[in-house]
Amino acid sequence: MKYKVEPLKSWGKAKELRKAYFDNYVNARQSGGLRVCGSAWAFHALPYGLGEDIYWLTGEPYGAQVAFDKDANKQLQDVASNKGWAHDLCSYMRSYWGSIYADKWVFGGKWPTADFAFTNQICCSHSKWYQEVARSEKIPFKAIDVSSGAYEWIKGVDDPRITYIANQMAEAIEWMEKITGRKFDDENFIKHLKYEFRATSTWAKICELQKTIPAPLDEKAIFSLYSLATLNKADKSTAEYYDELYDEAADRAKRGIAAVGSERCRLISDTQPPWGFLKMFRYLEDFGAMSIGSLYTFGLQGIFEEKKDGTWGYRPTPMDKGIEINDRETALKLYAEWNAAKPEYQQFYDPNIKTRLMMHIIKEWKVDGVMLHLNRGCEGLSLGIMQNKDELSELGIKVMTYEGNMGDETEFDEDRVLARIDSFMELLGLEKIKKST
Amino acid sequence: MTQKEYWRWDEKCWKDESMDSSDTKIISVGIDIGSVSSEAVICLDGKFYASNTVRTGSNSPTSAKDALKPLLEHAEISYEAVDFIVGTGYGRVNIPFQDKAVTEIACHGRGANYMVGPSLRTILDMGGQDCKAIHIDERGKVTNFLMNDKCAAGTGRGMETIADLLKVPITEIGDRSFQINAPAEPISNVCVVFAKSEAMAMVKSGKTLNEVLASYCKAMADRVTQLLDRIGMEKEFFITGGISKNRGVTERIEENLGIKAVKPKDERLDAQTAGALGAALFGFVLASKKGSKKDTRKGQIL
Amino acid sequence: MISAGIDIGSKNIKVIILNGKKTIGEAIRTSGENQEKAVDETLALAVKNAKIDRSDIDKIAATGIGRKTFKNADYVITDVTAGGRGIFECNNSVRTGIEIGAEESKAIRVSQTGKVTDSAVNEKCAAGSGSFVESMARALGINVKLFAELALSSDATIPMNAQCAVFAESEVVSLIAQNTSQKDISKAVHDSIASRVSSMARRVKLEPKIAIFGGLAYNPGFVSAFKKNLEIEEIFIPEKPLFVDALGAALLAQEKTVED
Amino acid sequence: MGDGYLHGIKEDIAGDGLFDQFFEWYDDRNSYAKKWKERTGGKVVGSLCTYTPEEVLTAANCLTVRLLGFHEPQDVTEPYLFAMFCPFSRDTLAQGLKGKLDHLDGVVMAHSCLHLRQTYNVMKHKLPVEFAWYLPIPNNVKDKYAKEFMASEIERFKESVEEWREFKIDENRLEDAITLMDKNRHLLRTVYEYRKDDNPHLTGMEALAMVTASELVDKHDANREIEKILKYLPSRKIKTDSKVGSRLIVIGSEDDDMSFAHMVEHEDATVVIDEHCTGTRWFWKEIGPEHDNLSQERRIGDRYCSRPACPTKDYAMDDGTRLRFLHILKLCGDYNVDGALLIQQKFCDPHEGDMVPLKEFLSEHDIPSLQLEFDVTLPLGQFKTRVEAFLETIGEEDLF
Ligand SMILES: Nc1ncnc2c1ncn2[C@@H]1O[C@H](COP(=O)(O)OP(=O)(O)O)[C@@H](O)[C@H]1O
Ligand SMILES: Nc1ncnc2c1ncn2[C@@H]1O[C@H](COP(=O)(O)OP(=O)(O)O)[C@@H](O)[C@H]1O
Ligand code: SF4
Ligand code: SF4
Ligand code: SF4
Repeated sequence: MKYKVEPLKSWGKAKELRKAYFDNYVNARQSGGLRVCGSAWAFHALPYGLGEDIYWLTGEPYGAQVAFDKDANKQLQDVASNKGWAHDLCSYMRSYWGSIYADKWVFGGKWPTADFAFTNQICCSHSKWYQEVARSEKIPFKAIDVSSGAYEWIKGVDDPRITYIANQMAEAIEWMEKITGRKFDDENFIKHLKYEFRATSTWAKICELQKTIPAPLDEKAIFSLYSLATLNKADKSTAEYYDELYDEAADRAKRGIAAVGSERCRLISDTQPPWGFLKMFRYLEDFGAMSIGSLYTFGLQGIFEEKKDGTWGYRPTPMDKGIEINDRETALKLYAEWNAAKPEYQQFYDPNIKTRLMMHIIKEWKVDGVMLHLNRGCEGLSLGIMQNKDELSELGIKVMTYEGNMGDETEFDEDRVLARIDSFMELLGLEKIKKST
Repeated sequence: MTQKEYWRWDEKCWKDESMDSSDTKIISVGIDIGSVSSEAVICLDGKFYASNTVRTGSNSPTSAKDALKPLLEHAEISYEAVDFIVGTGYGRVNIPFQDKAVTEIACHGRGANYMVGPSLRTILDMGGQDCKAIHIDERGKVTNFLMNDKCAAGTGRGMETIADLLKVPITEIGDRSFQINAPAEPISNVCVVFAKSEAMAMVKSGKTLNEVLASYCKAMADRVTQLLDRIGMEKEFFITGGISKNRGVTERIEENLGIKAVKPKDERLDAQTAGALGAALFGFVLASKKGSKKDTRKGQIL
Repeated sequence: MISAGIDIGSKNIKVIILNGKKTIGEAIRTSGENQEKAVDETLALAVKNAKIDRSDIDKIAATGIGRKTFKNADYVITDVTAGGRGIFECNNSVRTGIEIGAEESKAIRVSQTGKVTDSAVNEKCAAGSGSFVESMARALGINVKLFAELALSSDATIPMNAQCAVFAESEVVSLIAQNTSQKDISKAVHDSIASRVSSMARRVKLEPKIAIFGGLAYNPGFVSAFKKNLEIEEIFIPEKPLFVDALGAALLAQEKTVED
Repeated sequence: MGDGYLHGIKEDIAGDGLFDQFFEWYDDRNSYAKKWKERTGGKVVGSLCTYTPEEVLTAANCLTVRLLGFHEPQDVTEPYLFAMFCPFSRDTLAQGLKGKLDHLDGVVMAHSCLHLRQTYNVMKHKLPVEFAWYLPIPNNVKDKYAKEFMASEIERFKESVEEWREFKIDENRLEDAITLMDKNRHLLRTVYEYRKDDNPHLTGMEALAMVTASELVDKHDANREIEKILKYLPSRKIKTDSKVGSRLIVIGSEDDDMSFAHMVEHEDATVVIDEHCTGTRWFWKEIGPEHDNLSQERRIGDRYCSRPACPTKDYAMDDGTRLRFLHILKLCGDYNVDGALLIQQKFCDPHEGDMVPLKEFLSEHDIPSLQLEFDVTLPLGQFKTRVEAFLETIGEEDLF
């Protein structure tokens, strides 16, 4: 082995936290708490105005959990098809609906219905998703429209595009009060908003540590770690966990501890991986190649900014900048603006922006090649991906594409993808490392 | 080339010897030009009398003639004596000597209703190039239907390709697919063409031919079951079309659904001819309503 | 150095034996049911043609879809890399190589130095490969070779709607029913497959010079339809289009040995 | 010599020639646009989606043309849009990539769905256009803040158009444009009123040609032509009364496929009303005169937010009702519809996302429906069987 490796100490805790999110959701009502469901991109902090006892179920990580269980995956996808839903719809969404129709919680037991659905919408599927959830579970539903343009087109916190989002949130507050009969407490909301700022900024900081050679984390691990923010980025435990993880990763970086001991070629991926086939990432390691992350895992929840010196890095939170947040209006504006900067939102508007962001990672994180997943399961994140491929190749970057689906294994052809990887490795001039000694 | 054609099935004329055409008021004919097979049925006063099945040739008019002419001879009925001809199947518009064209969906509905009785509600028609799930009412009128999509996986043609590939006569596939030791995993490739290579790979990896056949039948049954799942099952169901003769598929569908398909009341009736039968029955009704015997047919059978 | 390249395709197995850059033996055989045996036999045949002993071969590289089934290879190389290397050897001004085999088609972009820089393969649907032509010919009941040539004498443009290889067959049947001539049908089939292939190939940015190899390079109907589709006059076809991958593999076997 | 969008189908449909001009415009859309440019010195702007506020462009002396597909297999979009994007968005992009849209000076994406957005993104970078604008449109047009936001976006759009055209769009010009567009909407609506009659006076295909052509040509030209046909319509009959057969509504995503319309109406059936975007969704509802001191931008925005919404923009109200469905139900009643054809572009997520509840809704209200999935080209044979069988289920009592 080229580099020293050590297991990640905080790994076990991440697993526990992940399990706890799902368990707490199921048990929410035992203590009179509220179950809220919505997208991983939703404004998680907002419902906390209703109290501390808010338990989120976010659809995408749930869909990914289903994808890990091949039998359940097939069963639930089929149930959704039998209802008449088209096969090409977002596969997470189909698994989620399938779970409702089949009354099956993928971890065992019956499906836990939510008290209300609160999501945001940037992809065509977000609102359709929870509209159907609301129809089947007979619960109230609200979506916040966030597709008001790329961040660089927005002129500050007072741009009408930000006001629009903030206004909808203000409206959603009244709506939540009405449907739950609870009073909205700004202070509690702001407390959780700060957790969210902190968690999403720290996550970006953690990703920055991946610039180190050898990388302290690899993408396989990152998949599990970033998911905490997708589950609930406004929870105290997420913010605290990311602080702890940052310290550990920083320490590993300093001491030269690698995630993959044989690291000699650094790749990045793109979009959600085919969850049922994460072993393809392990396959890379046979060649000494590893994926250090992706714009997707970095920027789905991490908030970054393009710095004055032309580099790209974590965005300091409003608190870091000394901005006081004491009232609802300020909070909502900051909240809307912070989210508008989300890297994963930008690709919805222009593939050029995505290519530019990817180039930051490629250069500053010293990346040798890019694997683009033509993900049939998610039309949102595969938007513009072919253009990215073009633009990246034009810039002299080595790119491979492969077809698959994040949440429907029938659309993944393992042999063909491994063959694609083989020829990509040949292109990168890598051969399998013979397991000597 | 004298290569054996493994997809061949029996092409034969059949008639109900217990019936007599001499004092019939209305003789109606149904012709079903499918993508793979063409059938003709003669009804005497709305009763099934005789049928014939042939392979569909390169064009519809010829196929229609090939199906009907020998049948008329076999049944000893002259073409002029026929009161009404209804065409159906995908070649229905190109039958020159028909009085009316009706879709195969309606005809299979009506034909199945005749074969099974008024309690039948759900039909699965598995033919050469598509597969349909059909709901009917007590008269055999279609109330709802669903067709599979533009991919050939799960059709009779797909099965023929496999028969050819493995050199197993299509009529034996059903039986042989049960002569296995371990339960079959369905073939995973949906594409017929790629399923072929998967089947080859299975053979190469040491599976027996029967096991490969079982896998293919299972895959087809699974796909078809989905169609039924989607439209919903009402009461008993009946399978029509050529694949109804392939127990490798039909019994696996039954297994998937947990219920048995019903059989025709008269076991001599062939479910592959359900479409042509339905057409002939419609012909009977239309002829009775029309009253006069003179028809307006565009063509002659020659 | 003497090296052998073995290309284990879904339909055919091809072997080339090189002494340096000189081809001293070659052989082709259908894969059949017992692939392993077929590979051994093809190799033996090539060895015989080369008038050498099997033990004279220094290195063997396997490629093609069945490359992993051959246990005695010194190197296992994907058909993308082998194809790229092979076509570059045939003509070093080629920048895009398009290989259409029985069940797969792929496009390979090659740099000025002969390195593969990008590639694309067809989707999981058979409508863009050699077997498509074969089944169409079968539907018409004429042999593939004749079918392919027929296209050249037609200037009709009948769009084929069905993209599925199997349904296209029924479409052909109905074209026959409409008394469409065989040559027009052939043209329609080849136009449709050319369109499929070029759609796939465009993913790698088609840069001249473009080469076609693999089984379909023998199909003049396809080649002509493909040229027309891309609006190019000239397309390079190597002398032995079926052996390009095997050639590339044999060359890479030598080059890799030197590297090691 | 035309651009060929009709694929020669016109010979098949020759009637009294009343709608010929629309068919011609449909067929020769690109030549028309080029001539329009020469004639007026204006600019031509391609519009993706029906939410583009054409008023602004009209006031800026631009011809807005709806970008549509050609309905023929193509092989040029693969490098940009991979297989799971809807065939309509691919077919439309192919037009651009094949150089058929080189006369466009600008292209506007009024945000509806991701698929079309991707088409826009490619066009923006690959077509020789001077002007490209992504116009955010509220995702839920019934949201409390939608109209305000829409107005602010129209204002921003107007400013950018002004900057491009290098002149100010004054209030009078914009008001004229509003009046012109409204007149077109009003005229189309008037024609549609006739379709309620037992003999609907025009076929579905003619209506499709008329509306689509209105999306492609100068509204002055369109209006003149519609006024002309309105003189003849009251006494016009299509088919014989008995051949009108089943009265159908076509519901769904983008659909300007003439061969489909032709095939359906060839049977004993007539399309009498539609709910799609080369039909009512585009022209239903006028802006109307000034009122309540609202800004022009606000009035325009209000119209786009309150017209019948596309599934991308229509979500359940707090009580669960779907306004889109209620609107469809009303159309079915007003036009005395026997059955519904639900057409949907393959992979079209927004429409697929409405299909299941819509089918349930229709069946609760005893409206039989048939769902058909469109691809760039239609498997007409298969569709024919399905449509005929559907018609047999809603009619053909004769057979029993
Ligand atoms: N005796 C048989 N045993 C097994 N399979 C059969 C038999 N006869 C026909 N088939 C199957 O039925 C298919 C033809 O079905 P059919 O309903 O006649 O087609 P269509 O009406 O669409 O032409 C054939 O492709 C074959 O797979
Ligand atoms: N002489 C020929 N004329 C026309 N087509 C040919 C000829 N030889 C081979 N082909 C076509 O090439 C295909 C086989 O190509 P090949 O490259 O050997 O496939 P693979 O490498 O996948 O085994 C066949 O499907 C056939 O259509
Ligand atoms: S399609 Fe993708 S972006 Fe859209 S909801 Fe599904 S996972 Fe999210
Ligand atoms: S996957 Fe195969 S069977 Fe399906 S459409 Fe494609 S060629 Fe036909
Ligand atoms: S058909 Fe559907 S997916 Fe396609 S552009 Fe229209 S709304 Fe979008």
